[in-house]
Amino acid sequence: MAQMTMAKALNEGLRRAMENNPKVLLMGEDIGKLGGVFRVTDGLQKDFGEDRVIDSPLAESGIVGTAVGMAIRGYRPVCEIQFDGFVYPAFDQIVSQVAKLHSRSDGVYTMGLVIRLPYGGQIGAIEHHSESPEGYFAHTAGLRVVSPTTPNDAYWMIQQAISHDDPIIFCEPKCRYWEKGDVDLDHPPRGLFEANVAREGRDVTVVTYGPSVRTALRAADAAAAEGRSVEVIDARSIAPLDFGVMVTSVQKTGRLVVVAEAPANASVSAEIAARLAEDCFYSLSAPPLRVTGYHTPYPPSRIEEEYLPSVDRILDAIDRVIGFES
Amino acid sequence: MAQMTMAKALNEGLRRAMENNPKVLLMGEDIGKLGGVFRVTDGLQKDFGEDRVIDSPLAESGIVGTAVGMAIRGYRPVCEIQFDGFVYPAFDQIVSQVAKLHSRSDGVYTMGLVIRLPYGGQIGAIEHHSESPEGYFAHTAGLRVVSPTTPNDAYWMIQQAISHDDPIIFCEPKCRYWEKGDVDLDHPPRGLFEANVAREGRDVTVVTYGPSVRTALRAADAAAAEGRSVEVIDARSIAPLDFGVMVTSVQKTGRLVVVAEAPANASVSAEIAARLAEDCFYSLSAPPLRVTGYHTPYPPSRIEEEYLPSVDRILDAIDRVIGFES
Amino acid sequence: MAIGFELKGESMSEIPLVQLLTPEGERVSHPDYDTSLGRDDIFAMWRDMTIIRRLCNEATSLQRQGQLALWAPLQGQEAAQIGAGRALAPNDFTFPSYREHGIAWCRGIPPENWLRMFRGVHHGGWDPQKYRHSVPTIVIGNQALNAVGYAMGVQRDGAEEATMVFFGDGATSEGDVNEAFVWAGSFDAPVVFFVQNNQWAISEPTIRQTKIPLYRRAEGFGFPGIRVDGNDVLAVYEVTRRALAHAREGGGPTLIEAFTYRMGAHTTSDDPTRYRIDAEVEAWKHRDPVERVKAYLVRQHQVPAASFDDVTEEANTLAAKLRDDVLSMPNPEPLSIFEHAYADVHPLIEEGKRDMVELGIAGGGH
Amino acid sequence: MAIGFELKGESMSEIPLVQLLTPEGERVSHPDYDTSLGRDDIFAMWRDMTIIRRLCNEATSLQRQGQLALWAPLQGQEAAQIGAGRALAPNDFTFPSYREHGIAWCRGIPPENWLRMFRGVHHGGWDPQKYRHSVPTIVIGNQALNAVGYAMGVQRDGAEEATMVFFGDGATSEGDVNEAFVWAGSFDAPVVFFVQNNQWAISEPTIRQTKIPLYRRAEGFGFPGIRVDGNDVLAVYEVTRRALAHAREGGGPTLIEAFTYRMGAHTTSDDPTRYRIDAEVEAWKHRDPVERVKAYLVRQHQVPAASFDDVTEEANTLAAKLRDDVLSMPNPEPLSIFEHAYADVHPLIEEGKRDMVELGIAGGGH
Ligand SMILES: Cc1ncc(C[n+]2csc(CCOP(=O)(O)OP(=O)(O)O)c2C)c(N)n1
Ligand SMILES: Cc1ncc(C[n+]2csc(CCOP(=O)(O)OP(=O)(O)O)c2C)c(N)n1
Ligand SMILES: [Mg+2]
Ligand SMILES: [Mg+2]
Repeated sequence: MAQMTMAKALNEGLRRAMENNPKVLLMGEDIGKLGGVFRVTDGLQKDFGEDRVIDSPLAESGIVGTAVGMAIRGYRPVCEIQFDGFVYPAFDQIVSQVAKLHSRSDGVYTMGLVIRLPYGGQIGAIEHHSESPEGYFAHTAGLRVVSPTTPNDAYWMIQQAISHDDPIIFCEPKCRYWEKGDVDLDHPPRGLFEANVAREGRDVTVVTYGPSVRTALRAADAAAAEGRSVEVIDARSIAPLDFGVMVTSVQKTGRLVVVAEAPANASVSAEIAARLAEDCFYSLSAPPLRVTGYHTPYPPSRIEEEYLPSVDRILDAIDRVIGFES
Repeated sequence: MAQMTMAKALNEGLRRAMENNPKVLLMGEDIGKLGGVFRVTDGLQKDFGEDRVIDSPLAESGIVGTAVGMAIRGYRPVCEIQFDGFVYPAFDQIVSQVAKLHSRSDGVYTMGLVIRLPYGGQIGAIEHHSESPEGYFAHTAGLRVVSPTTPNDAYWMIQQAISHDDPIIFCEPKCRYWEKGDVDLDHPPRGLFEANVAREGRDVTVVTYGPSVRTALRAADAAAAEGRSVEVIDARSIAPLDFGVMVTSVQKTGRLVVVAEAPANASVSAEIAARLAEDCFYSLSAPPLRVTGYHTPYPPSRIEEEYLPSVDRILDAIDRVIGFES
Repeated sequence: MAIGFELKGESMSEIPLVQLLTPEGERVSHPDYDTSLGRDDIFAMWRDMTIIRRLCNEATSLQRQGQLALWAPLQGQEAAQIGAGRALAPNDFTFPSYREHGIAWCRGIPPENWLRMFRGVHHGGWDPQKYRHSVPTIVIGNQALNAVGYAMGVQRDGAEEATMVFFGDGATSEGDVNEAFVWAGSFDAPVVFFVQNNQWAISEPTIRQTKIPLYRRAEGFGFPGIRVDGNDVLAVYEVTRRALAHAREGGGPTLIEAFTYRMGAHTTSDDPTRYRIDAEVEAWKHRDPVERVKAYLVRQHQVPAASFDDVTEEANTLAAKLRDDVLSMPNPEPLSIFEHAYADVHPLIEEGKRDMVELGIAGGGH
Repeated sequence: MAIGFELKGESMSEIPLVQLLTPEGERVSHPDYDTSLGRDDIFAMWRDMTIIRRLCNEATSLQRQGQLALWAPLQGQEAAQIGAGRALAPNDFTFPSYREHGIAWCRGIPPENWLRMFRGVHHGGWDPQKYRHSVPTIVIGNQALNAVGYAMGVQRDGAEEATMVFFGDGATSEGDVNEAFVWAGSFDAPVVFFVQNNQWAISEPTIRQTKIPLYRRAEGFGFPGIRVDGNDVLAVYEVTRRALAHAREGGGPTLIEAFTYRMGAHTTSDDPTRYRIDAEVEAWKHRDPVERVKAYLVRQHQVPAASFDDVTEEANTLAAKLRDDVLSMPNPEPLSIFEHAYADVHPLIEEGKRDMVELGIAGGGH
C-alpha cells in the first residue's frame, strides 16, 4: 500500500506499463520536459528517452493519426490530449480509423491504443478546459471508454487499458488529480470494465462516474443525515456499462438517479436511464431521473457550480424519486 | 401542389431561400458544375454564380470553419458535407465554434448557418457513406438537428432552417432522395421543430425519424394486417425533440418502441426512451424498447439489411411490448 | 514538355518535371535521373500496366452489370502506380486510398481481393500485414498520418524500411495531410508521400486546391518535393526508387507529385461530362502511359508483336478469372457483422448476436 | 542580425528578416521597407507598448492574488502586437487567439474587458462587432479558418477591408491553420496571417513544429510569407501595413512571421524553468522591444525624460483602474448560463431555467 495522488498514481501506472512492455510509447503535447500540464508524465521522458515519450507537434489529429500508424507497426501508443475540449480535432481519426481499423482489417490490426483525456469541470478553468466529451465516444462502436475515480483505480486501470487490445478513451477526472488515496501496488481491485458499488444503500440507487462520483458520495452523506440510505455506483467503465451491478442495485432500491456532468441529451446518462428503465421495468417505483450539466455550453467558471450537478441538485432528485407518487 | 423527389424539393427549397435572401450562400465539395453527388444543388451555380455557390477545396473543417467566418460577416452559409462519414474532420469547428460562438459573443454573432448532411444507410454504398452521426450533434448544446422525410418537409424545412438564427445540422435521409411526393409550394406543413404523427394508432407508439420512418410505416402496415394498431411518430426535429406529441401518444398507447439506424448506446434513441420513461412513467405498461443498428461499425452493404432496423425487427419489438407481462 | 495546363502565373512548360520517356516513346535524358532498367524490366512494367488496365476495365463492366456496387477506375494512372509500386522493396509498407489497384497488384494481392470492398462484402479485402499494403482508406487524407506514424515506428525499430502513402490532389487540402507533412518534417520520418495529381478531385480541378504546383507544398514544410511525369513509368520508377532509398537511409521524407490524368470517371457513379470537356480528355489520350512504353519497346528494343499479344492474352485470362471470382463471391454471414468490431468480448456485441440469432436472421445469407 | 537560434542547416543570420531598428535602437535601412513614421507616431507606439506591458503585469499580479483564474502574459511581444495593431485601418477585422492584449488595446477595447475571460466571468468579454475584434479563440488554430471565411465575405461585399488573424508558432501545426492557407490561396482571400513566433508553444520549441523558418510555409500554398523582427515595432508596422494594403487591394493573402520571444511563462499556470534555460531568456532581454524604441527616441529625437515619465504615470493610473475594475467585477447571474446558448427559444433551455429557479439557485450570486 502506498499513499499518492491520482496524478502520481497515473504516473506510476504509466511507468510500470512502460517497464513491462517496450512497445508502450507516450505521445502528446508538452509531455516530455514539462511532464504534461498536469505532471502525469513527469520524469518519464528522462527515464525512457525521447523515442518513447514523444513531445508532439501541436495538432491532435496528428497525435492520434500517427498513433494509429504506430499501432499498426506493433506499438502500444498512449496519447495524451491536453484537455477535453481539444480532443475534437482528433475526432475524425478516432471515429473513422481508431474505432474501425480492427474491423476493417479483419482483426489483423490491433488498435490497442489508449487516448488519455483529462476531463470534466470543477477546476475553475477557462473555456474548453472543463468539458465532458465521453458521450461522443460511448456512442461510437469500436471504442471503449473508462474513467477512474481513485488513485488505486487510476494506477490499475491505466495499466489494464494499455494492455487491452481494443482502443480505449481513458477519461481522467481532472478535479481529482490532486486527491490522495491508498494504492495497492500488488493487486488490481477489479476488472477494467466492472462497476463499483462505492457506497451501499437501500432506498435509492445513484449511478454516476468520473468527476461526479465525489459529489454523489457527498450527497449520500447528506441524505444519510436525513435518514435516507443511498447506494452510489461508480460505473468506472462508461462504455460498455456494467449493467449487472446496476440492475442488482435498482432491483433492491427501486429508485434510480443518474448523475453526470455532461448535458443529458443523447448522453451516457440517457443510456443508463433508458437501459435500466427497460431492464428494471417492474422494479422501479419511480421514474428514473437524471441530474446533469444543463444543455448549454460549459459556462464561465465563476458559475460552474450552478451549472454542474451539485449536492443540492442530487438531494433534490433523491427527494423526488422517494416522494414520487402520482 | 407539385410532385417531385426529395432531392428536387431540396433543390427548389434552396433556390427559393437564395432568391429571398442574397446573403444565403452554398459551400461544399462538387456542389457547382456537378450539382453535388446527389444533384441537390443542380443548376444553382449556373443561376446564382460562383460567388454564391462555392465549390470548396477538399476539406470539411475548411468548409465549416470558413462558413463560420462568413456568418460573422453577416452571411447565411449552407454547407454541404458530401456524406455523413465525412463530417468528422469538421467536428471541432462544429462543436467548438459553430455551437458556441453565439454564446461566447454574448449573442452578437448570429450563427445562422446550416450544415446539410446526407445520412443513413439503405443505399448499398461503401464504407463511411451510410452512417448516422446525428447523435453526436444532438448531444452538443448550441446546435439543433432536424431531418425531413418527405419532399414536402424537405422543401419547407430547408427554408425554415436557413432562416433560423441557430446553427442547424440538417440531416437528409439519402435513401429517400429519389422518392416522389407532393409539395405544397405555398404553405409549410408545420414548424421546424414539431414532430408529426405519420400514422395514427392505438396499441403501440413507434417513435422514429429520418431513414427509419419508411421502415416503421411498413412495419405498421404489416402489424395492421395482424390487427395491431401502431402509431408512428416522425420526430422531424432530432434536437430538440418534440416530446409533447410523443407524450400524448404514449399516454394513449402505453407502449413505446423507438427506432433509429444509429447504434443505441448513448444515442438519440436512448434519449427518447429515457425521457418518455420519465415523463410517461405511469402510462407505460411495458418497458420502452429500442430497435437500432447494432453496436458495430456500419457493415459492408451486402449485409446492411441485417444490421439495420428492419420491418421484422420492429414487428418483433411491437410483439414484445404488447406481450409484455412479467 | 508543355502539357497545356495553365497554372496561375506560370505555364506548365516552366515547371520542372522529371521525364525519361516522351509521350511518343522517345527516351530523353534528364540531368538528375537516368534509368538502369533493361528491356525485360521495362517490358515487365508494360505487362503490369496492361494487366491492371484490363482488370480495371473488367471491374467497370462488372459494376455496369450490377456485380459491384461501385468502382473507382485507375485508367490513365497506370504508369504512376506501376512505376511507384515496382520501386518498392518487399519490406516497405504502403498505405493506399481507394484507387491504388496498381499498387495492390505490385504488392501481390489477388485482384478479387481489391474488389471485395466494391462489391460490398468487406471494408478491407486483404491481409494488410501479409502483403505489407494497408487496407483502403476512404476518408480523404486520414492515411497520411497513419503512414507517418508507421514510419516513426520503423524508425524506432531501427529498420531499413520505407513507408509510402498514396493520395490524390484533392487530399492535399485536408488538414490531416498537412499535419502529416508537419510530423514527417519534424521527425524526419522515413516516408514517401506519393500524390497522384490526376487533375481532378471528382468535379474540382486541381487549381481549386492550389494555384501553384503541388510538389512545392513540401518546401514549406522543410523537405523536398518533386514533380514527375506521372504518365512516364520509367521516370516514376526512378524518382520513387530514389525517394524510398533516401527514406530508408535516414534522409527523411519526400513528396512526389505524379502529374497524370484520370481518364475515366471518378467512380462509376460519376458523370464527368458535367464538369470537363472532351478536348481535355482527348489531349491526354496522346500521353497514354501504356502506349508510350510499347512504342519505346518496339522501336528501341525490337520487342516482337507476339510478346505483346501474349500479355494481352494473359490479361484476358486474368480478367476472366476475376469475373469468375467476383461472381462466386459469397455474401458475408450476417453474424460476421459482430466478428471484429472489438478484439475482446463486449456485452453489446454479445447482445447483438443473441438478438440476431433469436430473430432468425443469423445463419443464412440473403 | 544573428539571433543565435540555430535552425537545421541554416543559422538565423542567413534568414532574411526585416528590421528597421536594431536592439540598440539604431535605425537601419532595408532594401524593401522604409518608415514614414515621425517622432510622435513612434512615441505613441512606445506609449502603447509601455501601457500594455504595465497592464499585463497588473494582470499577472491580480492572478497571483487570486483575482484571476489565469493570465497569459504578452511580455516580449509588445512590438509584434502594437506594430500590427497600429497598422490596422478602423474597418479591418481581426481574429485573436488568447494572448493578443496588445491588439485589443489598439482596437480600443477597455482593458477590463480583456480580463473577463481570465477572471472566469465570461468566455468572450467585449462586443466583437463594435470593436471589429473577434472574441478570443482558445482552441488552437480554429480562428484562422474563421478569418478566411470572414475575408471571403468581405470579398463578396466588394469592400476594401482587410482581415487579420493572429496565432502562434505552435498553431501552425494544426490542420485548421493549413486549411486556412489552402482556402486563402485558392480564393485570394484578403487576409493577413500574423504568426507570432515567440519560440515556444508552452514547453515545445518552434523546431518541434518546423525545421525551417515558419514564414516559408506560405510559399508552398502559393502566397508570400515574410519574416519580420517581431521585437522591432517599426518593422512590424511597415510590414503589416503593406500586407494589409495588399489584401485590401485584392492582392491576396500574406503570412507574416513576427520573430519574437515570450519572455514570461506561457500562462500563470506554467513553469518555464522546467523546459528552458535562463541564458536564453537573458539573451532575449537584450532585444527588448520597448527599450530599443526608447533608446531611439532619446538619441534620434531627443525626447525628454519627462515625456517618458508621464507615460509611466499614465500606465500606472490605468493599471490601478484595471485593478479596481477587476475587483468590482460581479459574478455572472446563474441564469445567464442560459442566456445566449441559443438565439431562439429551446425547450431544454426553458427546462433548465425552471429547474434552477425551483431549486432556488437562480437569483443570487455565490
Ligand atoms: C473526408 C472526405 N471528404 C469527402 C470525400 C468524398 N470524396 C471521395 S473521393 C473525393 C475526391 C478525391 O480527390 P483526389 O484526392 O484528387 O483523389 P482522386 O479521386 O482523384 O484519386 C471526394 C471528395 C471523402 N471520401 N472523404
Ligand atoms: C487544439 C488545442 N490543443 C491544445 C491546446 C492547449 N494549448 C494552449 S496554448 C498551447 C500552446 C500554443 O502555442 P503557440 O501557438 O505557439 O501560441 P503561444 O501560446 O506561444 O502564443 C497549447 C498546446 C489548445 N488550447 N487547443
Ligand atoms: Mg485527383
Ligand atoms: Mg508560441
